[in-house]
Amino acid sequence: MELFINILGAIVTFLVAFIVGMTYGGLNRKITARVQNRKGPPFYQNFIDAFKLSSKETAIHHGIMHYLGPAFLMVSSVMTLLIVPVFTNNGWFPNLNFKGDLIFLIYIMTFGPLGMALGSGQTGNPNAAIGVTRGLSQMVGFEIPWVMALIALMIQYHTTSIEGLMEAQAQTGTWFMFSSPFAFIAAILAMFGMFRYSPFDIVSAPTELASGPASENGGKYLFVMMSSGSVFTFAKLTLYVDLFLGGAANLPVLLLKTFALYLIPILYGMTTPRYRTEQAIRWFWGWPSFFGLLAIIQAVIL
Amino acid sequence: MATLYLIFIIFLGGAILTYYAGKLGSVLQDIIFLATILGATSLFYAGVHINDFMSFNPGGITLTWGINYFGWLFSLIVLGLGSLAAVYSVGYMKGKKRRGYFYFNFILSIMAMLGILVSQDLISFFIFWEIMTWSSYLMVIYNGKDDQKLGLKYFIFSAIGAYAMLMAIVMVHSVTNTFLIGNMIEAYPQMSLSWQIWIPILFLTAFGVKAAMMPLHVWAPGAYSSSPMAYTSVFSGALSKMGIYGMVIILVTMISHLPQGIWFRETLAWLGGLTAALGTLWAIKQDDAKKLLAYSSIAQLGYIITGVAIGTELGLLAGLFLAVMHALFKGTLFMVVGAIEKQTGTTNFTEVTGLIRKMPWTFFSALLAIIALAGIPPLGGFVGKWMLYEALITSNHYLLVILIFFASTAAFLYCYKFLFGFFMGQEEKEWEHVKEAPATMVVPMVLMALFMAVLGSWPGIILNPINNGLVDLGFVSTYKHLWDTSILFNSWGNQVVLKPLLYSVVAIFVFFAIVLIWKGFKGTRYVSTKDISSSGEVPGENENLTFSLGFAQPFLRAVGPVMKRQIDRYYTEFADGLESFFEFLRRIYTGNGQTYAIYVFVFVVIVLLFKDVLF
Amino acid sequence: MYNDKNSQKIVDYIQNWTRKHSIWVLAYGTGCGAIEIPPTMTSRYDSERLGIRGAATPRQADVLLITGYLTVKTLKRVIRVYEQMQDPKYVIGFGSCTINGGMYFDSYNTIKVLDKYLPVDVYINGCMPRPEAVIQGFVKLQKRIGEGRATGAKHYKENLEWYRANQKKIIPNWVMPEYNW
Amino acid sequence: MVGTPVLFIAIPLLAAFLIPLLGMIWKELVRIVPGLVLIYLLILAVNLLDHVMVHGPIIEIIAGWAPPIGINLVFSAFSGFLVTIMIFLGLLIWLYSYRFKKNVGYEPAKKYFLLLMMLITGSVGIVLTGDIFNMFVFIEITGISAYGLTAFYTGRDSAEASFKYLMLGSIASTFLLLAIMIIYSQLGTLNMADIANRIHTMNPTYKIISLIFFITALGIEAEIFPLNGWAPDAYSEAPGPVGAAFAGIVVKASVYAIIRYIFTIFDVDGAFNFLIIIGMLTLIIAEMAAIRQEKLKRMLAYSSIGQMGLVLVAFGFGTEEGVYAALFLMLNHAIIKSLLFFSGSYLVYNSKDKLIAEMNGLGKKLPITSFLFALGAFAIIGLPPFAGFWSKLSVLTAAADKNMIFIMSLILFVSLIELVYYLRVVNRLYNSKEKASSIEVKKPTANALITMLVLGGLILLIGFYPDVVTGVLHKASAALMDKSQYIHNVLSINQ
Amino acid sequence: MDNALFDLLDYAVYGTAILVMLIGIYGALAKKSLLKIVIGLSVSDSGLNMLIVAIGYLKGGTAPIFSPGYLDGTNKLMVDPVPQALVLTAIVIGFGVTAVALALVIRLYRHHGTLNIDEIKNLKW
Repeated sequence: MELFINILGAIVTFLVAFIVGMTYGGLNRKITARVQNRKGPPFYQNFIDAFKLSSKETAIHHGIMHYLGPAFLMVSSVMTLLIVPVFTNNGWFPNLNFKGDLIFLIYIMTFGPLGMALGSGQTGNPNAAIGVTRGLSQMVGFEIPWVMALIALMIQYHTTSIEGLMEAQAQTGTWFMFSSPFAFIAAILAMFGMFRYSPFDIVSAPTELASGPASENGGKYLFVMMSSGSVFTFAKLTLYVDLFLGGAANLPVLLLKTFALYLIPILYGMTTPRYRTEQAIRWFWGWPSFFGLLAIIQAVIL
Repeated sequence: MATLYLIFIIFLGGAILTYYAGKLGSVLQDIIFLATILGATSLFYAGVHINDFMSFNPGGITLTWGINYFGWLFSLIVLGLGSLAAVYSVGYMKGKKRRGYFYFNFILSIMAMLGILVSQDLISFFIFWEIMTWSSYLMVIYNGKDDQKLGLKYFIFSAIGAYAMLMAIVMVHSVTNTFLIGNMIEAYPQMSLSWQIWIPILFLTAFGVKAAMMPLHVWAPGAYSSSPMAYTSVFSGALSKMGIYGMVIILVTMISHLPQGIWFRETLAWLGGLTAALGTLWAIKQDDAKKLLAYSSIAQLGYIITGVAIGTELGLLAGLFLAVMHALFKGTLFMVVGAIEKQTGTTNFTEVTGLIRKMPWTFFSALLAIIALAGIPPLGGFVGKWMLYEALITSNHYLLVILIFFASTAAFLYCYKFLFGFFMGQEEKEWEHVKEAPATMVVPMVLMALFMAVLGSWPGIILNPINNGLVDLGFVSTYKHLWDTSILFNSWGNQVVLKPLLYSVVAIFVFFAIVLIWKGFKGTRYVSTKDISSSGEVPGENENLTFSLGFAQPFLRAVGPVMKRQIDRYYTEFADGLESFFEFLRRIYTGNGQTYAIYVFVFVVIVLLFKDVLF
Repeated sequence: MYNDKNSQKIVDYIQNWTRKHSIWVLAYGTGCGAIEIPPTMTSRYDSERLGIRGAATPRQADVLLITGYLTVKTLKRVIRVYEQMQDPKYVIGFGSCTINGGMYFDSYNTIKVLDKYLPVDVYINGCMPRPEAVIQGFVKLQKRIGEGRATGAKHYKENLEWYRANQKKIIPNWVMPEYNW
Repeated sequence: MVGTPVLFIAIPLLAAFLIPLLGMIWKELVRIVPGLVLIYLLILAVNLLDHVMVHGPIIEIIAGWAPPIGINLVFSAFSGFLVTIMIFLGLLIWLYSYRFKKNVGYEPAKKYFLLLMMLITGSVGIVLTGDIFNMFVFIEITGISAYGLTAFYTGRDSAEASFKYLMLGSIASTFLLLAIMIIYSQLGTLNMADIANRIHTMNPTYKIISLIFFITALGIEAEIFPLNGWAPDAYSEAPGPVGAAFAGIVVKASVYAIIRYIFTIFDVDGAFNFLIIIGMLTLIIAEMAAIRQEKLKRMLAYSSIGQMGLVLVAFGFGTEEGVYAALFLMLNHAIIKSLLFFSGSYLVYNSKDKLIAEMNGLGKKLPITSFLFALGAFAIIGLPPFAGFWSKLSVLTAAADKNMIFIMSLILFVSLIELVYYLRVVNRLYNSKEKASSIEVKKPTANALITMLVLGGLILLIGFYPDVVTGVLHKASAALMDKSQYIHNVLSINQ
Repeated sequence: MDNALFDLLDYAVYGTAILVMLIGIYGALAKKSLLKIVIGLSVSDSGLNMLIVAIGYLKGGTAPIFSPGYLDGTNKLMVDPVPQALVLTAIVIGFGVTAVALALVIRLYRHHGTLNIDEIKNLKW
């Protein structure tokens, strides 16, 4: 029975994540438009796009991996979502709660892109493979500061689980954002790469690579990919909130905090032109990693 | 314990019989070969009792044979992988030349590895070590084409290691007057400081060569890629583990009795980390699957070395679990490459592409193996990686863990390259005729792949023997608190529950797969890989659209400075320098008899002048 | 219930509504008219407010925009791209050249009437049409989609042989996969 | 007892001079008689050795004069062991060279076997004798027959090699005679045991000078580094089996002489360290030179020199383990290097200009020979489970017991060099990138093949079951180490 | 005869012997002709033999056979017979070696057409 409730809760969480993620996506477009001094699409534009895509006919496939590629992607984002505690007290939207472990999290986050990469690989479109290698390369870049930040937290509080960190955060009473500022900075900078917004969006460069890994995916495939992206966005933001901003007790607080975090990569991206892959990698291994190092030093000293 | 003798006799006799059976018929040869390996394997597991030792004295040296739990653990790798690879080789070697030679060396290698595991004294350890070395060397020169430098390099490095080990062995002997490993470990803390430093270094050289540790790894890519793939799966999967085995039973055990050993362990762990990082980077650069896997092996062994070297409970568990996993997935991957090589005749990514629909089972095993290699849940590789990270973090190796993390993230690049290069991409007309490999080759691969999947959720199957082995070596009484059959803990008490993870991953995957197939798989139509959106252009039949050259170029550009120089070149330059020095030196022999006579008188005069010093 | 006529109507309505408000245009500049697309898309005229945005590949796109004259060489690619797009899909003929050849009416290597080769849903007149006109065209298309009258693709499928015959007349070396979805 | 030690000298000498006469009766006798003689001697040697192992050394007096005055032969476990090896090797060389090619002329065979028997006589005499001047005579006998054998082929290079050998040999004899005379003028005796007994009364300066002269003289024969200019040439230009004879018989006798002087006769402690120094020098320089050789036989020659250096080093440890190791090395060297020379001869015979570079793919044409060469190469490198491993192990153990870590590492480094050049050859043999060769393959004859197989079998036997020799080796080394027993045994022979 | 002179003569014998040896060695080491080298070796051999005999010489001794002086008791001193015996052997050996050497020289000359040892260097390194 408990399991059933948990599964139900997971599904609800998924739906919320989907909706929130989609809305954030739409808001992103809207804000971008406002920054560029235009009206922009309505904030629900992403929903329209998603439904349109799902209603579009999908008449072809390039083989089984191509067919299932988006499912791999979805596994990754939903698993991430399930591991990240959405609310501090788990009263609402309980998820399956695997005692979310950070190392596991890092790895499950890469599961999807790799599965997707296989799918796009099977299409035989060279652009897709190029995009994938760019994405993977960039991942090597941003994972370093990201892991540094996480490790700094882990060694400071002697736990590798998200819940453990949240408890530690609750006990100290200070958000890690303030008690471990360097880790926070490193993690935020890594987040730029994770979201693949503007300076780091060479992976799916539309005109150069014809949107890269997604280039052969339309219709349903793209719909699943899009929803996966939305869920993933929400999961990642929640993770950041849990880790650095003291978690959230209820939905409004959660939305507030996540949106505040979400603004950072968006606003940075709007003002920064695209990096080449190696530039992006070097960027991540520069200041972000330096902050990560500072974070570790701080954690060791404390 | 006479069973052990019997096993070795079966191996030796089987090797010779197999060699000569080739004249009677290839089927008979296959049967004898399989019977030897499988028979000895089953005899080993049926008839050999653990912790039952026997001694004998050839040449006045006491040799002790017997197997303990730790050896038994590695015997799983050696014999398990060996048996599967043997079945595989029957398919692989069909229609190839020099089968007798191959089988002979194959059996001898397996025998030597088993011998290493059963020897409880350093001399028989060394003897089997060397048998292993030269039998694998003979395998490396199996092709006999352009490979001579590779084989030579392998042998020279092995010899450097072996001689270092021999030196350490006799040094130990001069102190303890026995060759028993146990006595050596007991005597080690009482030795003088310089010996305490030198002996581990010498042993490390030996094991480091076999385990392809960083400055000593340069033989590995060539040797792995030039021996027949059926053997390379054993070579990389099991034979390199002997280095790890030696490290654990000798180095780690020895050092753990000594407080100053921390320095050594740190050095070793860092060497492991560097090996992992550099191995990964070079693997990304390779265009040949064999080379890629060879470098990947180096990198993976780096993780294992790191895990073993940090020497904490979790670290040892992680290292050894990774060792087992590496045997499984690298064995599988080399078999995959072998199957592809057999079916297509090449292993170059730039040549062969789009095999997924032609060799689905091979692809399936390659996929699982790659997932395990990359350490992605829910397969077994993740368990090892997780334990390694946790071990590193909980034992305060903060920078090392980042290095390791970098390596394993970058590993995704070559993992993807491997799968993409062979199975994805354009399905060229050139490879239209390619068919799935024969059953004897596919079955071992798929079996191993499935076993990896099982280990991902029930790692206790392997962790239990590891635990027994470590207890046997005299480490802390039990590690049971670190894992349950499918739950892992770190020493801070955090845990990962594997089974529900598997279930939920499968459930989510199935759900979305159904969503995708909702209107029916039939509703969609397969289109060939020529039918892609390439700016409206219709790719011609012979137009190669596959992206395979300069695969991860941006990444390689980013890490360019690190890869500017190969360690290989330093060795080559050193060797060239030595040779030219030798060339200079041999001109002492001028060829003029008179000069030689003058040498005699010069010698006499010098000795007479210095006679007070000399005598 | 799925096959119920009324519910089907509702579904159709919703689908048409979403399609109408989410038009992904394949950025495929065939002729000089492509220069008018950037102002249409960017701040000044901001077509995104109508849900119109670019799509990188034919697999994702809804609308094929033929921007101006079409040379014979380009026609082949355009046909290929069109056939790779997934249903529902629409074609907009952009500028006079697509209607009757425009200033290239007597050119030896451009096609004159686009409709003979691809089913055009909406023509936009002008040489060049200003962005306002372009947006007007899109709005027109949206309207037709909403009404369910933008059935060019269906027409193309039904009269494939006629279109093929026309296309083959122009394109001498016809090597293309068959169009069969 | 089937005979006395003097037969070891008398019979082959007799046979040597009878060979031309017998050849007049039946030409084939020239080939057969040496074999019979050697078989008999081998039986005798094994029997005597067996006896000696149990009952202690046999001292035989020649011509009825008691030891301090007359000449005596000593067949102890040590010398007996060496004699047995030499005779055994001689037998194998005989078997191998019975017919090297299908048709060998009568004249060359006659000369060859005559000289070979002389060589064996001289070498055995060196080992057996208990008199230093007598040893000089035997050294000269060995020398002259060795010059002859070196110049056996009629080409110009063999004459050159032989001349170099001769030149250094006569310098050696000069020094040897000088050293003998210094001893004699000081002590008035030529008997080894007597000298050993009274050496402490000698003036140290004279003692050391004579020791140096001895070492120089014998060092020339034993291929010690600066004195071994002749060796590579002689090895490479002499017939293959003669190379084996040099490596297995002549040099062993010379090393024996050095060891006898240093261990038994002189009481100079520094001599041991000196042995280590010159041994290491020889080892290192020879192996370094070997790695750059283009010709197989020359490479083997340098390798032999190096091995002898290693033997000297092992002796230089001065401990019983050291002697044991050295004897083991000598035994292995005799077996393995002979195998290498034997099989190498056929490889050289089948390749152009004797170059290693021309040996590509011979493994296919001469499968057994190549396999045996590879076996020998693996064995001499010291790979287990072949014979060479045990001796290398014992050398290293002895070094470690003396705490000579630096020496050990040098030995191992040199072994690495050795490994490299042997493997280069093996790699070439099994390199299938052979050139289109229509040359007829010259297969080994049956007797040669048998010889090589016997040696290969021995390598494997000792490798797998070293107990066959270790007992003898221990006894022999104990016999060498026990100096006072030697003196006592010899001097008390007629009391 | 004067005793001092006799001593001088004694040394002179040693000196001469050593001088002859050195001359021989010089010849063997410095001369380029093969023949001269062989001659040098022989000469040094002779010097050595002289030296050995000189060592065995006893002042005022007679020949080491039952010579008249010894038998009638006028001269009980007899030179040491052993060195002389040894020298006889050494001379024989030296003769043999020289013979072989000359034979080789002939062969070398036949093949190389020269006796210069610097030019006979086919085997080297």
